[in-house]
Amino acid sequence: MAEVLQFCFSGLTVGAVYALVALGFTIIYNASDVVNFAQGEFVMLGGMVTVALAAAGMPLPVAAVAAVGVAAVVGVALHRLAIEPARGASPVGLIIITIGASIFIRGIAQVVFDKQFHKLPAFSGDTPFAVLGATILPQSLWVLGGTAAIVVGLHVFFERTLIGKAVAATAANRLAARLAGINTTSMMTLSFALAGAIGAVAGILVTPITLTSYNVGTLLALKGFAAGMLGGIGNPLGAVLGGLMLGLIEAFGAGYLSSAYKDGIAFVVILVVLFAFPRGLIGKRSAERV
Amino acid sequence: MRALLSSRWTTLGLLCLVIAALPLVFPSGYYYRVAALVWISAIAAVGLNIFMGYAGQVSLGHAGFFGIGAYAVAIGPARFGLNSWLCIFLGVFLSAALAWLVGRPILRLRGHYLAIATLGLGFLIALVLANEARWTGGPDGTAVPRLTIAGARLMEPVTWYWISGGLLTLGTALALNLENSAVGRALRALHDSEIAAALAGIDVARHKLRAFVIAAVYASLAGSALALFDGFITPDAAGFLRSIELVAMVVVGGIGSTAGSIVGAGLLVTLPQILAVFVEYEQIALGLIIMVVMIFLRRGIVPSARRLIVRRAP
Amino acid sequence: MTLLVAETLGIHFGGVQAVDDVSFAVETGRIFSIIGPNGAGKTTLFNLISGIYRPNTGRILLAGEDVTGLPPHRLAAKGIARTFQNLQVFYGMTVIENVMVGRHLREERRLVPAMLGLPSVTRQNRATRKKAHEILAFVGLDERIDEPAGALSYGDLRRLEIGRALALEPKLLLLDEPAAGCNPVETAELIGLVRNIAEQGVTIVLVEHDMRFVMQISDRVLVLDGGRMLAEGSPEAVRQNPEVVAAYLGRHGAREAGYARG
Amino acid sequence: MKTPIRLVSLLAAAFVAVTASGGHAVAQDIKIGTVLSATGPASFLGSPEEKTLRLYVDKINAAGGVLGKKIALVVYDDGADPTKARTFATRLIEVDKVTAMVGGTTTGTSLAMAPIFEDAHIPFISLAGAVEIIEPVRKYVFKTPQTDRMACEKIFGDLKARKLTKIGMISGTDAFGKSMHDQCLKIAGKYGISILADESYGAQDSDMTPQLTNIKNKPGIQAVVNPGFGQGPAIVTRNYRQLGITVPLYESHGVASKSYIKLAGPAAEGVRLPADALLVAEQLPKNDPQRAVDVAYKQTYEKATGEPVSTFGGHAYDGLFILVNAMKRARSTDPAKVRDEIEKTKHFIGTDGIFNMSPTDHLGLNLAAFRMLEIRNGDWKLLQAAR
Repeated sequence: MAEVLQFCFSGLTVGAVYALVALGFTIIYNASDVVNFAQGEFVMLGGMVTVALAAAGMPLPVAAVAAVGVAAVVGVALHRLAIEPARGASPVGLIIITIGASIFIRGIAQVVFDKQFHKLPAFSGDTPFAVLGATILPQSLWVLGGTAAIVVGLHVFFERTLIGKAVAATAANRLAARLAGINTTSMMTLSFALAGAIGAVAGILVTPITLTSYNVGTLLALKGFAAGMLGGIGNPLGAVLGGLMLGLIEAFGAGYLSSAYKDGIAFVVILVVLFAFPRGLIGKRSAERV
Repeated sequence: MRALLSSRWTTLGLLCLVIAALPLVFPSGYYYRVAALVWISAIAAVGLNIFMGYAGQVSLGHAGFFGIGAYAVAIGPARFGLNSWLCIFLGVFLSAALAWLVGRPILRLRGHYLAIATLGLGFLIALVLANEARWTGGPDGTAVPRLTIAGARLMEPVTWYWISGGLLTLGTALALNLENSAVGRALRALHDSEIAAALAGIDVARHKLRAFVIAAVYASLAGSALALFDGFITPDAAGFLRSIELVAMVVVGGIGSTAGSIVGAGLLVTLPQILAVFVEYEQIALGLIIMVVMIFLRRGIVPSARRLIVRRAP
Repeated sequence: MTLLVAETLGIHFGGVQAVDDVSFAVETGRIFSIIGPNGAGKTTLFNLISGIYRPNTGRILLAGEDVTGLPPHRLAAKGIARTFQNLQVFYGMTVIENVMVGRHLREERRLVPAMLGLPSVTRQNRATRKKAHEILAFVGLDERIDEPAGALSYGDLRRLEIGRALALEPKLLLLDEPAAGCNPVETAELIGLVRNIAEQGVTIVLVEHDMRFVMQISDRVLVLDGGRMLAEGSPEAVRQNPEVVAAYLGRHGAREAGYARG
Repeated sequence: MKTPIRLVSLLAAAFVAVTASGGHAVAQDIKIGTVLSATGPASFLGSPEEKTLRLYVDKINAAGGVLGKKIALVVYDDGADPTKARTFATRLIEVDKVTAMVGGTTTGTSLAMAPIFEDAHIPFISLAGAVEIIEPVRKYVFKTPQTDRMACEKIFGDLKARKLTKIGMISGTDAFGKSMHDQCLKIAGKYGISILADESYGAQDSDMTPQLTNIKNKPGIQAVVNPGFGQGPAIVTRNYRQLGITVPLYESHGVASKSYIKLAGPAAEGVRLPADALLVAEQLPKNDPQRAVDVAYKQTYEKATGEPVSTFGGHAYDGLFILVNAMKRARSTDPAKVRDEIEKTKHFIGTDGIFNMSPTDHLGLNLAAFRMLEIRNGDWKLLQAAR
């Protein structure tokens, strides 16, 4: 029983990271129909900028806030300088642009920072809690709590604030939003900033556990994308569900089946799920209009 | 002018001309090698363009088939004593069979869901190649026995320049023929509207599957060619990054344009060679160039260029 | 002779019964119209007949054969062709290529000869092109055959879709709001075109909002409301059906119907 | 708007111009090539290698160069892609016309490049681990790092001395981890070691508790060995302590840089690993022949880069000086003569150990090159006894 619990802890911690990356995907996808393969770079920036600023003598909380700001600015720049000018390009063309952007950001990071691995101190110590024979690090609770806080925060933002509703409206129907007087371009830019900031928060939360370096982004983008599709793209709840499920599948796959093939097991599950639910677990089901 | 530019003979003629003329200016084997790598990548890209450009589908895992072709000529001769020529066809057969089997369920998915499913397929192939070290040599890779023809071992870049160039010409000719046939029209039709295509009598599922299998065969052949040319192969050949690179070739060159796929392959293979002088700034430059090309030449290089020429011509 | 029979067709999406217990029969060579207010289930009914949706209840017979639930491409092979309310043109192709796609079923579709570009394929391409050209001439688009389809006007695109459907040499042609978005001149031309097609022995079922169009052209009219049949009969009979006038045309429509009668 | 045409012609021109010139080396310079994985999954290794080579080539040139000539270093980044590595190798030989090559960060790229140098008769000193690079011996191919088989032997020797025979393994699935894992499996029997649990993890995984839980739950395991490099071993170490596993943990020479201790934190206490003397340069006895070399390299590297020294950079240091010494002895930059002298390298004291090459041994290190270290109080501690 202890091992089941241990696998759960592991899966949820890792899954929370995937969920945050998938959330970033979802926010940008909803606002602009772009699948942003540079999403992983925001996570990298969150970790690396914090590490670099802290190393330069800045207090850790200030460095963390600054890193979130940097990632948000990069998100805005991505939208304004790369996505917006390419409006009307094919969806695959836009994907290629975001991949170009991720190569570019990574290239800058390896020059500005370095190619070493770095860590941040855990927020509240490294002494694991023991729960029914399994153990969990305090930082894992921070990651899970942080993820929950972001999900709740996003919900409040989209449902309760005027600007959040404007973003949601842009996501739901761009033309109608524009007709209602919403500046949809600004809302898209805001979405990119938001996705950047969430990515950076994820990076700061997990760096004490997973460590970071200039090239952690690619794999995170891939896993986050997979998580988003598993849940059903465009649905924030699906992103979180997909992320947590992916983490759990990996943990249980590694624990019970084969650690060498755990990523493969995850993809097999995704394939099977998609065969049964071609739009993800809780994706939009719209009948085709002809 | 437009007729001339869009004629398949123009594309094919230009390609032959370039392949024939380049050796006149090549000072050393290095250039033959780079050009041969361009031709080999272009073969895979031209095939992928049939699936992505003609049929409008997406595959983020196509390097998986590239890997199958590469490992077929590595494992077959070394572990089973099979003839390398036979193994090329074995690779093609395996790739086609796998594409056919997996394609039927996968190709019901659309857009980004198809993207993640194909990505998963490619990922699984690369994972097996990396993990089954007994057969594949694992992540360190494995040596590939050279191809022999009448007792001579084919390994010089010049030799492979001509082999891959010839193969590309053939692959291009076949792709262009396909484009201008009932099957090609069916693929391009379902690209624009699956429902209208179906109501025109096109078996949409079957034609998507055909395009997928054809693209897998092209990739497998290209993979075999690369493995035999390099004499060495690692599972990275089947990896996600290689898949992305193939897609980028098709898209940057101009999705739907066979000539574009070749130009895209040329650009993405030679760029790292050119950018090598920037040393640590290489990645920055590469990312920037990809973005700039896609932002300013939205349709890709060849279609954009073609439009400009047509617009300027009287 | 009866070409198309629908028996107690019904389909629901979630809790919504989009089409409910609809039955009718269409005689060969006739023009049969389906009318009804927005959301009456007209396009859904079309989607059932053309195989895009599979009905939950009922049967569809084509020339006496049960074709219920067959996929669209199989129905196309049995002689059903259709156009679309919101155009489904192949914008990546030229005008003539769009029509050539319609010849798909009449063409050799094997892969290897196509890729090898065998002389037989070249010959076939030439034949298909010639036939497509004839069809384009028939629908009045033979001047711009090699332009990208996107260069055509809205009305021309509607003709292009009809041309593509005719290329199938169908027994049954389904036209989904062929006059939508067309100006009066285009509409008048369209009426002529549809009549011409019917005269060649092609049975036509159409959905249309334009009452004048429907009343002028139809042999019989089916009225749908809320997914159910309200009336079926000759244009004259339907026009005079008080239930139709009240429920479908409404007060405003009743006045218009009055004008049409007068 | 002539962009596309201009772009294509610009590319063509740039390609010819850039590739034909081969950098700004003067004709009289001695050209040494290097193809490294400075980006990509092995950049953790390639980066210190590149820095070391640049640093020491500058130093050599500042001190007057070799044979009265300056060294021109031609650097290419293969991103750990063997096809790219091969292309750059061809470029080094045919376009840049180098005298020799020191490079090849990964086993994959090294094996891909080896035949090219062999055919061109240009000496190639690889910086990658696997024994396949030099076995069977290729006339022109050498390497400086200890093999992963030696690392296994060193670890198993230490286990045997501690009478620990039942072990669990958790290996990275990257080339380094997988290759060492396979070597360890091969020789385990010889040392009477049985491997009861055999787990693995992806190179960029962020949590290995499931795998370690399985190892923990396997009864009878007396020690755990973790072949891998990069951030993986640091996470394994932390998860190891998190789960409260108490049997000894052995890391590999892949973690041989101070950053591992920094990343793993207190969890690294008591971990043992085989590594170069370089890591414990200052702790070496005064009479240890490697001490002077190691201390000098360590201080130079750390001062110049601000990063903790790693044995990976040390491999490059050794390769460069084996080559330079060979050129000096040959009094020539003729590749064939330089090759012969490399093969005759005797008593070369490098950071990796003392090299004695021969026609049948193109590495020239024995097990003495590995020291067994233990981490105590956040620093490496040289274990004298265990042998």
